Amino acid sequence: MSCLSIKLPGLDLKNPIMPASGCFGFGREYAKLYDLNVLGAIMIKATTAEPRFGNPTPRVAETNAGMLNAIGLQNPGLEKVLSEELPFLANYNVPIIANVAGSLIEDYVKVAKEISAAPNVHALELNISCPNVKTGGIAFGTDPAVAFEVTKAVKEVSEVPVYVKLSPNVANISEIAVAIEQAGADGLTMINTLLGMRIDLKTGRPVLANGTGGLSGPAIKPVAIRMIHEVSQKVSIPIIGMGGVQSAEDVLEYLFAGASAVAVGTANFVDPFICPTIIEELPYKMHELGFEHISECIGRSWKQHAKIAYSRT
Amino acid sequence: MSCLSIKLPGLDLKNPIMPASGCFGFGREYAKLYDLNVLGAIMIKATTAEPRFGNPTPRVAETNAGMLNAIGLQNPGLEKVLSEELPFLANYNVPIIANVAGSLIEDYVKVAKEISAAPNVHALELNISCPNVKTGGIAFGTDPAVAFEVTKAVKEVSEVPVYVKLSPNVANISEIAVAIEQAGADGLTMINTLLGMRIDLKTGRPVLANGTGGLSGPAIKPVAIRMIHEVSQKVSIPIIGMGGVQSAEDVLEYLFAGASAVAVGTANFVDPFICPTIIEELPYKMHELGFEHISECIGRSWKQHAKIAYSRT
Amino acid sequence: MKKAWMTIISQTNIARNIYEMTLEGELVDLMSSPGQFVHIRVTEGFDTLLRRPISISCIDKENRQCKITYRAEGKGTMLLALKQPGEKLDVLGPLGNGFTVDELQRGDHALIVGGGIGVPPLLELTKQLNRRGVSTTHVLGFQSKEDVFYKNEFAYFGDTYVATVDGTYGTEGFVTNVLEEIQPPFTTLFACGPTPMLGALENLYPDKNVYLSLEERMGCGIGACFACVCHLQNDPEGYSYKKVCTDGPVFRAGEVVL
Amino acid sequence: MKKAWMTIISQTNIARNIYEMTLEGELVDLMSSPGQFVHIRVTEGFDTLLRRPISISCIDKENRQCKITYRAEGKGTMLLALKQPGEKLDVLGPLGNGFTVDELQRGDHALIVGGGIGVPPLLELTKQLNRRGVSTTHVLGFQSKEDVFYKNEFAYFGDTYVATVDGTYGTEGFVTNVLEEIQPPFTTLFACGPTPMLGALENLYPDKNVYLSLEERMGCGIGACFACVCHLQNDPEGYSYKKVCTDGPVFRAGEVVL
Ligand SMILES: Cc1cc2nc3c(=O)[nH]c(=O)nc-3n(C[C@H](O)[C@H](O)[C@H](O)COP(=O)(O)OP(=O)(O)OC[C@H]3O[C@@H](n4cnc5c(N)ncnc54)[C@H](O)[C@@H]3O)c2cc1C
Ligand SMILES: Cc1cc2nc3c(=O)[nH]c(=O)nc-3n(C[C@H](O)[C@H](O)[C@H](O)COP(=O)(O)OP(=O)(O)OC[C@H]3O[C@@H](n4cnc5c(N)ncnc54)[C@H](O)[C@@H]3O)c2cc1C
Ligand SMILES: Cc1cc2nc3c(=O)[nH]c(=O)nc-3n(C[C@H](O)[C@H](O)[C@H](O)COP(=O)(O)O)c2cc1C
Ligand SMILES: Cc1cc2nc3c(=O)[nH]c(=O)nc-3n(C[C@H](O)[C@H](O)[C@H](O)COP(=O)(O)O)c2cc1C
Ligand code: FES
Ligand code: FES
Repeated sequence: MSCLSIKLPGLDLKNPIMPASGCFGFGREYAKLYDLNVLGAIMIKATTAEPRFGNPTPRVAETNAGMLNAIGLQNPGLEKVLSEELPFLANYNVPIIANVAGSLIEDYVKVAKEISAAPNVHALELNISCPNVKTGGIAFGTDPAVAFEVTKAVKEVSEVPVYVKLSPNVANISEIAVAIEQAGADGLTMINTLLGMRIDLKTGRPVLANGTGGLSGPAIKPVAIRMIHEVSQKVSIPIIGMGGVQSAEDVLEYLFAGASAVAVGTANFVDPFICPTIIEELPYKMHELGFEHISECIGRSWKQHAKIAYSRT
Repeated sequence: MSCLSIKLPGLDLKNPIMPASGCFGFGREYAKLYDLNVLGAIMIKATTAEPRFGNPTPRVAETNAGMLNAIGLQNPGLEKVLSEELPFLANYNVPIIANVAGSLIEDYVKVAKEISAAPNVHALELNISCPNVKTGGIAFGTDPAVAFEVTKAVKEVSEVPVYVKLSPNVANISEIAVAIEQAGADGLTMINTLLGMRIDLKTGRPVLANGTGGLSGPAIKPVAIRMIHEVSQKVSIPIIGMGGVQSAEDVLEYLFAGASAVAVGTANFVDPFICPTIIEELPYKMHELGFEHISECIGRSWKQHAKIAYSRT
Repeated sequence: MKKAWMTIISQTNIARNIYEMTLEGELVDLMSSPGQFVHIRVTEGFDTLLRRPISISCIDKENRQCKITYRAEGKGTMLLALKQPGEKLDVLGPLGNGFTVDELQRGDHALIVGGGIGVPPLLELTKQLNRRGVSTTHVLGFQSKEDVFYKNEFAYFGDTYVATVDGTYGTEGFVTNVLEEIQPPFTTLFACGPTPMLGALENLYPDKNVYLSLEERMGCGIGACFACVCHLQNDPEGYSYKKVCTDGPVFRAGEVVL
Repeated sequence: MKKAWMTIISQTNIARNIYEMTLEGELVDLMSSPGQFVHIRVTEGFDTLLRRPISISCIDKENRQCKITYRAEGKGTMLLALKQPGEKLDVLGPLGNGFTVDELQRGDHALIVGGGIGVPPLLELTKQLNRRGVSTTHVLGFQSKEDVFYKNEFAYFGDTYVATVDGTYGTEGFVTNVLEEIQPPFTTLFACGPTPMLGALENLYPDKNVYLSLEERMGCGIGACFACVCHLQNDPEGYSYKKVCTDGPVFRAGEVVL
């Protein structure tokens, strides 16, 4: 057994590293750069019932150690994802986590039902936290009752385990997480982007055509770490962590915080080879700190009797 | 009249730049470095009824383009602030904004009443958003009803205008802002820090002794800008903006977003001369973009008929 | 396409805020089509997070060198301008589909129109066209005299006209003013520059073979993030799109909404 | 105290991950007390936001030069180690209250104990003490042979003993093992190093004149942010405090809680 392998509901991961939804398309572009089989899993781009063009451009902007995006869930729609994208990914021995989005609960249910039946979809990721669409999206992710309802409805129809993606734009993240766990979710993924804006001094207007966008990248890592640290102590379902991961060290920080696996988003744009690079470096970094298997790292920052594996000499 | 002067409730500012609370102590240290009279105002460190030692150390940590702090409102207490700190600041011709904190509404009322009577305190800043204290602090800032209540109670006793400092750790910032406006606040200051954490890989534990801390610095600027952009369109009281300001350009971005003045926090640690430097550069930058007075900049990003002063040629 | 370190061979300030940088490395082996671009990581840390897309302005396969020509304007390009010869640069490229030169034959005549920082990729283009025996007329537009660059380089390959907005050099006004004046004969038009210029050219020559190179803010540069999409013309439902990074940056006029 | 640019004159790797950097500039005019520190802005951008506090290890007023000696360990110090002679550094300093040498007279004997990266400020201290005619004994502790530095520099001023944890150099164990062995005579003890070492020394010599230099994470470095506070001993209410940056970093043993 590899020192990186880990089993989560529906997911038999050879390593805990996967590209985050929306930052890897449906894998085609990165497949030209490296063998996708090295990945623990792939979180594909949000899929909606109908095709979406998304928001007007500019859709991205750089910020201090981060970026804003307002893609607006552009995707080819459920039908094409089923007929074209998933079959392409079936060429690889990698579990697919399908990111499901919508404007109404019915949309989520429809997409979840159909996409969860695809042979290589091993889990769903319910995107109730997208800040870039007018209806649905984040609205579902900031009210515990609504989050409960949509999770429950999707659980009823899904043929695979359901992970729910949390929005960081809330006062009490645990409250939402607990509601989602109670609704029967199999896991959580966190965090989605923080809502942000940049204003162009020359035009006087927001840089993004959409006005606001989702803030991702290294800047948000401390926010994600503290939320995972908190939530992982409140729920007993596993968490896939994300937000600003750029290195094997970052991955370990997430595991220590309480994540069981880690997704890499923005960093794929900075370095398209980042996922394989991290996968390669992770065992070395882990051994350097005195761990033999990643499972020993999970939740280390708060586990009562966790021995300190490394002591600075 | 200077191109930088602006009048806000209780504050006759020669320029819109002031150090943010907690990042400038009570001015003594910076007074050794430059003439405090150049500042638009000074937001002094949070004052509580009783002296506080604050949290155990380490209390600060660096993050990607930001920092975490968990000072925990250390301060000498109301009595000493009144007898020692404010008299020292009375040597300068600079309006003081007194940051008021507490654990119970009664605490806020007590401190507000007494400190607002000090001759050189021109306004209060109610800190209902400190993430680093166990009770009070942020709890007041995330519930509109509680925010309303504490604001109202303080307004009743304060002899000077009251600004309320908003926490960004909420799903709906406008809701809180509107409640505070309805309670009679004279202005808003935003944003306080985001809640964050860093974990030390060597010890496996949070870097800060307190576990979590408040995230400040350039990393959070996009979050602050989008909140001010939103809130400034929902309320008619002025906003003093803050979060990651490091340059005259940043100040203009805040004004464009809808702030009427700007506070500088973390940047004082990076460069202790940052406030005077920005004050010096601001007129040049403003004129370069085609503005004659800072009041023309305020809310420019959303004002319907704002002419675009500069067009790229 | 590949990610590789390239060595900075030289860096020259050739006009107001305009820098020409020569890069050397194996990445050059993969470069061919004029109009392709590279995606540059200017700093390794957090000062610039996203890569910057910059067109290739000259390919020199023999010496494994290429040039990029850019305006130091924002944070990334200003930091790029501070780099010294000998330093290494993290470059992803070549990216995108450039201008198709194969369709033109010896004796054909091409019109090449560039505006401002859209001029650089056209230099490699005219070189390749002329190498095929295609003759070229060049019309370049800039703001002002201090902004003019590559005039002599283009003149080496064919007639070259310059317009400046303030009239301090060449014709006063825009490239379209020059075009009205000279009415050049051509079968194919290649253009790169500000969107209003491209729109004007599209309208001016509805019946010609026109290729336009577009700019859009990018995330990945490789087609994965959907940052750089544009709508198609004649697409009533509005769901179709092209990605500037991988389907472009060069499009046939009429294909995408500018 | 002042913020000024200092020029890097040299940078040398003197032990495993230990660098000695010579800086030149007018800031040196303000330096006097050994044990003071400078607050360095390692990068101008976002790669390191906070300044790094580093002790002054040598003051050379005549040449307006000083030295700092640091371990390249985290992000900031690793970037500092990459700096080249000729580059400029944004330095705030000198900060804090150093060791008081005035209290000692010609003929007095001082014991100087340093651990690891606490050793550097003690070098300037022993220089100043010896210049006053005070004789000194030095005990330096390191992890391992590769980590030992400044042994010869200290030996120039007085007896110098080294302990290494793994016993690969000098006495095996800690500085306290050496102290038990040699039982040096002294009136005043000066120490800088890891907190457990300082605690052990405080307990070992309750009746002596002991000065300890502390480390704490800092924000401002000038007393404004309350990041670096420590509790006072004998303070039942727990509201009293000292700031390491301005009240320290050197404290008399028994003053603050270690
Ligand atoms: C295919 C293509 C080819 C290009 N070729 C050239 C060239 O040869 N020479 C040249 O000078 N410029 C070229 N540009 C424009 C160049 O990419 C931008 O000027 C540059 O990215 C701005 O970066 P900055 O660091 O100066 O600005 P910043 O404001 O710091 O940039 C912030 C972010 O916005 C993006 N951005 C800002 N302006 C533009 C823009 N106009 N187009 C695309 N992204 C932008 C940046 O890439 C970065 O992600 C090209 C753009 C594209 C899309
Ligand atoms: C008064 C004083 C004098 C010092 N003198 C020296 C010296 O002469 N030589 C030397 O090598 N080191 C010295 N140190 C320790 C030195 O400041 C840290 O090793 C250094 O700041 C670590 O920065 P980094 O970039 O390597 O680590 P990072 O992990 O990148 O640092 C992140 C943040 O934590 C702070 N930090 C991390 N470790 C420490 C620490 N041990 N003490 C204080 N802050 C820390 C950093 O300053 C920075 O703000 C001194 C510390 C103090 C307080
Ligand atoms: C360009 C872009 C597009 C994204 N699209 C989606 C999406 O479709 N669905 C989703 O759940 N999250 C989406 N995200 C959020 C990421 O999956 C991830 O949660 C977030 O970016 C934080 O991780 P990072 O800092 O590593 O990027 C997107 C992020 C970016 C930058
Ligand atoms: C070390 C530190 C101490 C702070 N103390 C206080 C405080 O006492 N009261 C308060 O309202 N805000 C406090 N803040 C928050 C700042 O006033 C400011 O809102 C925040 O840091 C964002 O601005 P910045 O990014 O410019 O630092 C503190 C911030 C820091 C970094
Ligand atoms: S830049 Fe990512 S798809 Fe074009
Ligand atoms: S570091 Fe700010 S008070 Fe000491």
